[in-house]
Amino acid sequence: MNFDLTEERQMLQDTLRRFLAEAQGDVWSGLAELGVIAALFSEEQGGFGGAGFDLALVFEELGRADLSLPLIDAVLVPGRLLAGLGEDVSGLMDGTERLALAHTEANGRYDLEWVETRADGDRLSGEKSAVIAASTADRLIVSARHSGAPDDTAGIGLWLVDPDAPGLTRRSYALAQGGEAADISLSDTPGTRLTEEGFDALADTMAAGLLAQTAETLGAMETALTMTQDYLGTRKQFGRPIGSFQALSHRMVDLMVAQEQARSAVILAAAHLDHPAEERDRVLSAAKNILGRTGQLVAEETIQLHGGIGMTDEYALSRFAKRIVMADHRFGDTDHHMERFIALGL
Amino acid sequence: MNFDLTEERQMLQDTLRRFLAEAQGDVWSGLAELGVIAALFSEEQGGFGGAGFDLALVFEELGRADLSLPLIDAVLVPGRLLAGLGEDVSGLMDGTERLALAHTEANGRYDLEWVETRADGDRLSGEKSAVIAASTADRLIVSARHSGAPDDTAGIGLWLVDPDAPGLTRRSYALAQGGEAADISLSDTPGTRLTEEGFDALADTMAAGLLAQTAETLGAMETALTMTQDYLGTRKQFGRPIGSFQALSHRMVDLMVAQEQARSAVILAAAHLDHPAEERDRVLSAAKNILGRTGQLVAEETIQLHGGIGMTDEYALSRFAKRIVMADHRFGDTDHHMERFIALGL
Amino acid sequence: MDLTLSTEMQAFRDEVCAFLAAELPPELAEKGRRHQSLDKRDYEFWHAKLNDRGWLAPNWPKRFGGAEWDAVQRTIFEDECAMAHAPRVVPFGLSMLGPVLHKFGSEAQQNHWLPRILDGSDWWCQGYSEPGAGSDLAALKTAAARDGEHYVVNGQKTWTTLGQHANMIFCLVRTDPAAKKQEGISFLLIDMDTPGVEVRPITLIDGGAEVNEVWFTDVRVPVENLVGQENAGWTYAKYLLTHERTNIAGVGFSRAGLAAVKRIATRARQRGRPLIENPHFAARVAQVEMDLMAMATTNLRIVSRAAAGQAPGVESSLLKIKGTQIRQEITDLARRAAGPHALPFASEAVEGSNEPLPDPLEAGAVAASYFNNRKLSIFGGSNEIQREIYAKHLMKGAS
Amino acid sequence: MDLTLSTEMQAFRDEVCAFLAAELPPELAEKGRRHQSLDKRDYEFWHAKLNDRGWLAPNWPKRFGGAEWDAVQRTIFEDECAMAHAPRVVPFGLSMLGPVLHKFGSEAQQNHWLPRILDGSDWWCQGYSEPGAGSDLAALKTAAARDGEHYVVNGQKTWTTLGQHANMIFCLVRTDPAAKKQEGISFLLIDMDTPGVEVRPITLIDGGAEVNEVWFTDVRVPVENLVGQENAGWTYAKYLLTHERTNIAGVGFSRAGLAAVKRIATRARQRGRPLIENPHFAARVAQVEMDLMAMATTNLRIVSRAAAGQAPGVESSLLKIKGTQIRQEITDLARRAAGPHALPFASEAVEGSNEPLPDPLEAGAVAASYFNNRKLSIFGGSNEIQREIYAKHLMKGAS
Repeated sequence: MNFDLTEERQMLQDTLRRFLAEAQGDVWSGLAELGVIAALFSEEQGGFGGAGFDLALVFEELGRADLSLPLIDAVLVPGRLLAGLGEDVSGLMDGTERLALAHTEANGRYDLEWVETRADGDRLSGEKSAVIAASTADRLIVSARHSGAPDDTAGIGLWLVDPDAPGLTRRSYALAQGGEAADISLSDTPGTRLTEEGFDALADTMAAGLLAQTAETLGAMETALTMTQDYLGTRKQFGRPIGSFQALSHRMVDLMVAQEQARSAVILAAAHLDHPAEERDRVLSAAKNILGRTGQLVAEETIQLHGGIGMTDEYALSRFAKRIVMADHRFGDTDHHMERFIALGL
Repeated sequence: MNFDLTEERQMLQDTLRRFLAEAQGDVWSGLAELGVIAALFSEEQGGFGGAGFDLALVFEELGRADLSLPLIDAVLVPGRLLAGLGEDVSGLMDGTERLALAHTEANGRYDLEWVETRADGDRLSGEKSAVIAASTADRLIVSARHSGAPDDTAGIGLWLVDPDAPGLTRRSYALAQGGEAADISLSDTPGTRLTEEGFDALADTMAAGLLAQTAETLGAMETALTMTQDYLGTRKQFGRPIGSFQALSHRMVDLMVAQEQARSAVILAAAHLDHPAEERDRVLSAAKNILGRTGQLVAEETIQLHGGIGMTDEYALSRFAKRIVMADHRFGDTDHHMERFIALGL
Repeated sequence: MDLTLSTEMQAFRDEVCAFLAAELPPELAEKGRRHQSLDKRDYEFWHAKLNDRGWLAPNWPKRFGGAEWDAVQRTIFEDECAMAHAPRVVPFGLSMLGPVLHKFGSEAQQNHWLPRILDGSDWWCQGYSEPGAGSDLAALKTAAARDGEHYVVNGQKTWTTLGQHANMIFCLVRTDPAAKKQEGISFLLIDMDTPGVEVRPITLIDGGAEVNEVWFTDVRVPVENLVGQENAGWTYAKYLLTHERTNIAGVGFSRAGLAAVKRIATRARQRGRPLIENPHFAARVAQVEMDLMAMATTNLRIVSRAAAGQAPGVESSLLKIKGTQIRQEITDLARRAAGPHALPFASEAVEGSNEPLPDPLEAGAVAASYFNNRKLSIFGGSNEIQREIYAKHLMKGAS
Repeated sequence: MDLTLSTEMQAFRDEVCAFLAAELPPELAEKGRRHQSLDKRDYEFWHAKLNDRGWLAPNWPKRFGGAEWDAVQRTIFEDECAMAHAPRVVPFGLSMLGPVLHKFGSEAQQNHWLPRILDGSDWWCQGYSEPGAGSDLAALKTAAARDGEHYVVNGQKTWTTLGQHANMIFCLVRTDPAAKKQEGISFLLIDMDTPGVEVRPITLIDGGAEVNEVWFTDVRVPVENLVGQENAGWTYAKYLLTHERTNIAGVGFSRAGLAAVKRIATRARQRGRPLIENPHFAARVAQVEMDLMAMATTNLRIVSRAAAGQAPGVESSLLKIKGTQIRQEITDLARRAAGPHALPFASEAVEGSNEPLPDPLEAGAVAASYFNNRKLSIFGGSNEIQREIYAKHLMKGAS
């Protein structure tokens, strides 16, 4: 049992934290140069990491920083999906390419198996919604159903699709947590088939995405709490630092308790990423549920402890709070994962 | 719209509160003499009250007092059941008789329709559990099933049974909230049939019991909160009244919020007791759920705000806390009523 | 006790509903339902409609052109308007300044300012909060120095709601810098077109710009714009704050919000079934619905006491706490119900933008609304301040 | 990072499990599982078993007869014992007085008292709390006046756990009434058979009598029973309190409790189905199970840092808060799961009573256990005190 980072990971963390603290301009290629993207892939995939703890480390640091970078959606998720199917992802790793996975559908809520988009041979028709990083994607991976009912795990194939392919339209919009997404409409759009049965690969990929999302949320919570602790120590009212009022300071302690719960949940999730699916998913669901609950508490309470200033767009806390809360709308929310945790056996 | 008590009820409340503050010796016959028992029955039943607000008033006062009197189980529930079936209940009203309803069964949890005890003609066989006030009952009302599955509402009859009847055994034990109950075993025990189909009468009766229980719990919450407010104002630590610490005083305010929620829930329930069953049950379920949640909060927090002294049997708070919490185990608990509220339509 | 409305009040409610059905344009209600922000002309349109009916100033005495309703009527009116998603009546002139002028204004001030509030000539905003003060309102620093027949005002106010539309602002200013904290404060009416007044918008967490900073640099205000006595402004300020607390429970908003949650959760599908049938989601809805039932009754209890002439006391702090908790829970449920459809964000909350977002559930800007409503427990006396007020009341007389 | 146990620690755990399987009598475990209170001889029996194995004093140095385990081993041991429902090791001699004597006791005191703790000759109890002091421990009033070769002790201690079984008590007493609060306190060892010592049981909310008041009236204590220096007792007291905090997270208790909840909820029927299948009950169980998973990992993180030589710091306050919240939630769930079967009460919690209650779910005294466990957030440094300790740490250096 050992909770210390390996020397390599400690170095990566230090480098990344330093880089992000000063990051300006083209952050993306900077990250690629530092090897941060390669750290998300295993050696056989051409990277030099890819383990749960690599993902946790990278995304916790990204979460701590005041920037919105779709690394999960433009690289991690589509990249691991492709690499898992034996495709080359070197363009992602050197920062020259970006992808996006068009999977979620309007009626699917958070259920991975829900696919109504139809595949007729290699021609795809249907609607995908909230495809994050779609407008910057050089290529899209699209899921579609060639057989079965909308909630069957079998019958879901995966295709590579050119964003400019005939019949494809993208409608972009901004996201609360920063960045953008698009709704994508496909009408008899041609694609290159990656696999006939893609559900297991999707599940593995989404597990990595979920872990990354929890780590990023943890990082955002850390910054929100540090900002709040500083604010309580410096802001004065009624002649005293407001952190000297128990009505505020004791609630701050409860948030620190929540933060430790969240941190442990992410560590557990990272440790289980390469475990067999049922075991892995039980721990991942626990992590997502805990991050959902503690994250909402931290977001709401850090705003409240700040008062009005915490409500303003100018002050960074509001951006962290939005990222924390909106993370609950990705990779399954608090209730979705509670239900999956129960279904996997109490 | 008017939230004031009528003059008569105001008088009854004053009298009852004064009586209970000084109550000693034979409280029971004192209550009967004051007309408190008669206030639980309508004029056509021989009483002079019986409305929701009469019940709420009487049981709130009983709840405020530091005594444990099975008025709900020995009088209100069996009495209203009998009276509703056209039987004479004058013995109850003058305080000379006590009854008990043997209905709950081990596998029934909080579901009113669950009856496995069988009736063969007028001979009853089965097991009843947690029959409160059984050992003081002059007569028992027993529910038994002559037809149908255990969860059918049809097929449940009611019988009057002599506690000394052949084949009947009582096994008594103490209750956390004070008082006693018994498990009752029936083996071919003779009874006098009251009705062939008793479910609706049971449901009406249990509605009155539920209302009384919420009012009693509200009264107990009031006393627990008054004790705690006094304690916070007088107990000193670190050289100050502990109520001057926000870590305690702000939580006390949240308990006052809870108390107002509970009070309003009881008022609503009282106002709806004579409404049609669905409408009534929706409001009653809301009341029981709210009393369950606010009651648990108040019980746990008033103990916590007292510290060690709140844990002792000698100090009255512990008795109020036990009555508040254990009330959740009667007439359906917090979750049971949430489910019924949902089932009656969101 | 009798929880049913009297025949008169029932009739009054019917009258309000009929008015709303006839006069509230569906497009305007739809904006409210979707959490879109309103234009200045939306507010002005609705104010004029209400003024035509004599309902714009429910709490004003009849002699000043008010409806002089009692607390029960006002509650019925506010709840029905909220449930119909009518625009909110901008409260700064009507609920805040009005009562202060009624009680402390000179006859000249009453005759000049009050009709202009009703007919829409003036749009008032509030100059109470300052950046350094927060919940400690009396720590204000904006200074007004007497110079002949003028005060010269320097300083900064903040959280000035809808100040971008206003032409007038009432301000607390410090007229005696040597006096103790609550003393030396005066209540001034300032024309925002005076040179030296600058309004800067504050963008909030939801992207909307409903609040502002207002800066004063050597702003000359005629002395006749002083309300009441110099240095006695704290008394008027406190009087205003108690009057601000109408509709503090927000029952109508919560009812409207809960109806929206159910509508969204009925449209939202989970494995092909309406989300509202999911037991865990249903439990969340049920719990807040039950809490709202009880809180609405508490509100009626307090309101009916107020209608009977008893002044609402510290219990309004309890209502504020529970009322805002419930409203915030409801916006949280709306966000949850929308699921992945809550992700599209921002532009609907920003005025002037009219790029529609994808919204298959017709949920509206639920995430923006969730974030915006964090303000409910902060502004207007934070819930911590409410707890402190009530705690002091509870511990009164403690040794 | 590596969350799996090392091979050695895995072997150690197996050894502990084997020991428990071989040596813990099922009747004794069953008493624990049903929340029945233990007799004095139950504790003595189990202490002797552990002492035979050399495991009675895990935290003591080997030279004093301890096992000298590191924090990881101790955690494994405590969790396995808790999950097996073994009797708790009475901590007053072993975890509290022992470390104080190791560090501050004279050689004579070490040689005399330490072996007697291990072999069961002495049963120690704790004389810290006083009725007037509560969480403000240093406000203690019990006085010890020097009179030749004795101290004469007068005063009262309270919340003395299992004092009814003890023959020795260690006490904080005030030896200099003129000194400031934390100064003037000394640490005395008192034989409870001395004339003037009186033990009065306190019945708790669950009907059990695990705590006592201890009264001192002119009790003569030989000066050789003073530990360390006169008036320096507060230093030893604080040292003791940091050592008291072993197993503060109570992971093993929570795991055992959660297993019990599931067992009860599997037996309990609702409309003929096991309660555990009810989605609302399952949600309650799932939530606390997830919280426990995380908290257990936090515990391991802190423990493994302690095993690597880093002293556990203020984070033990976070563990105490979350650990007790989870334990209390679990006893609450057990009570809920039992439903109407939670009503029979009391006698099982009272020592000496052996009238069995009806218990068709084999749930045990769940209501009594629920009420008893309210103490977890009160005794041993209330959760408010833990929050205050951590808040002070957070605000350190605030201007």
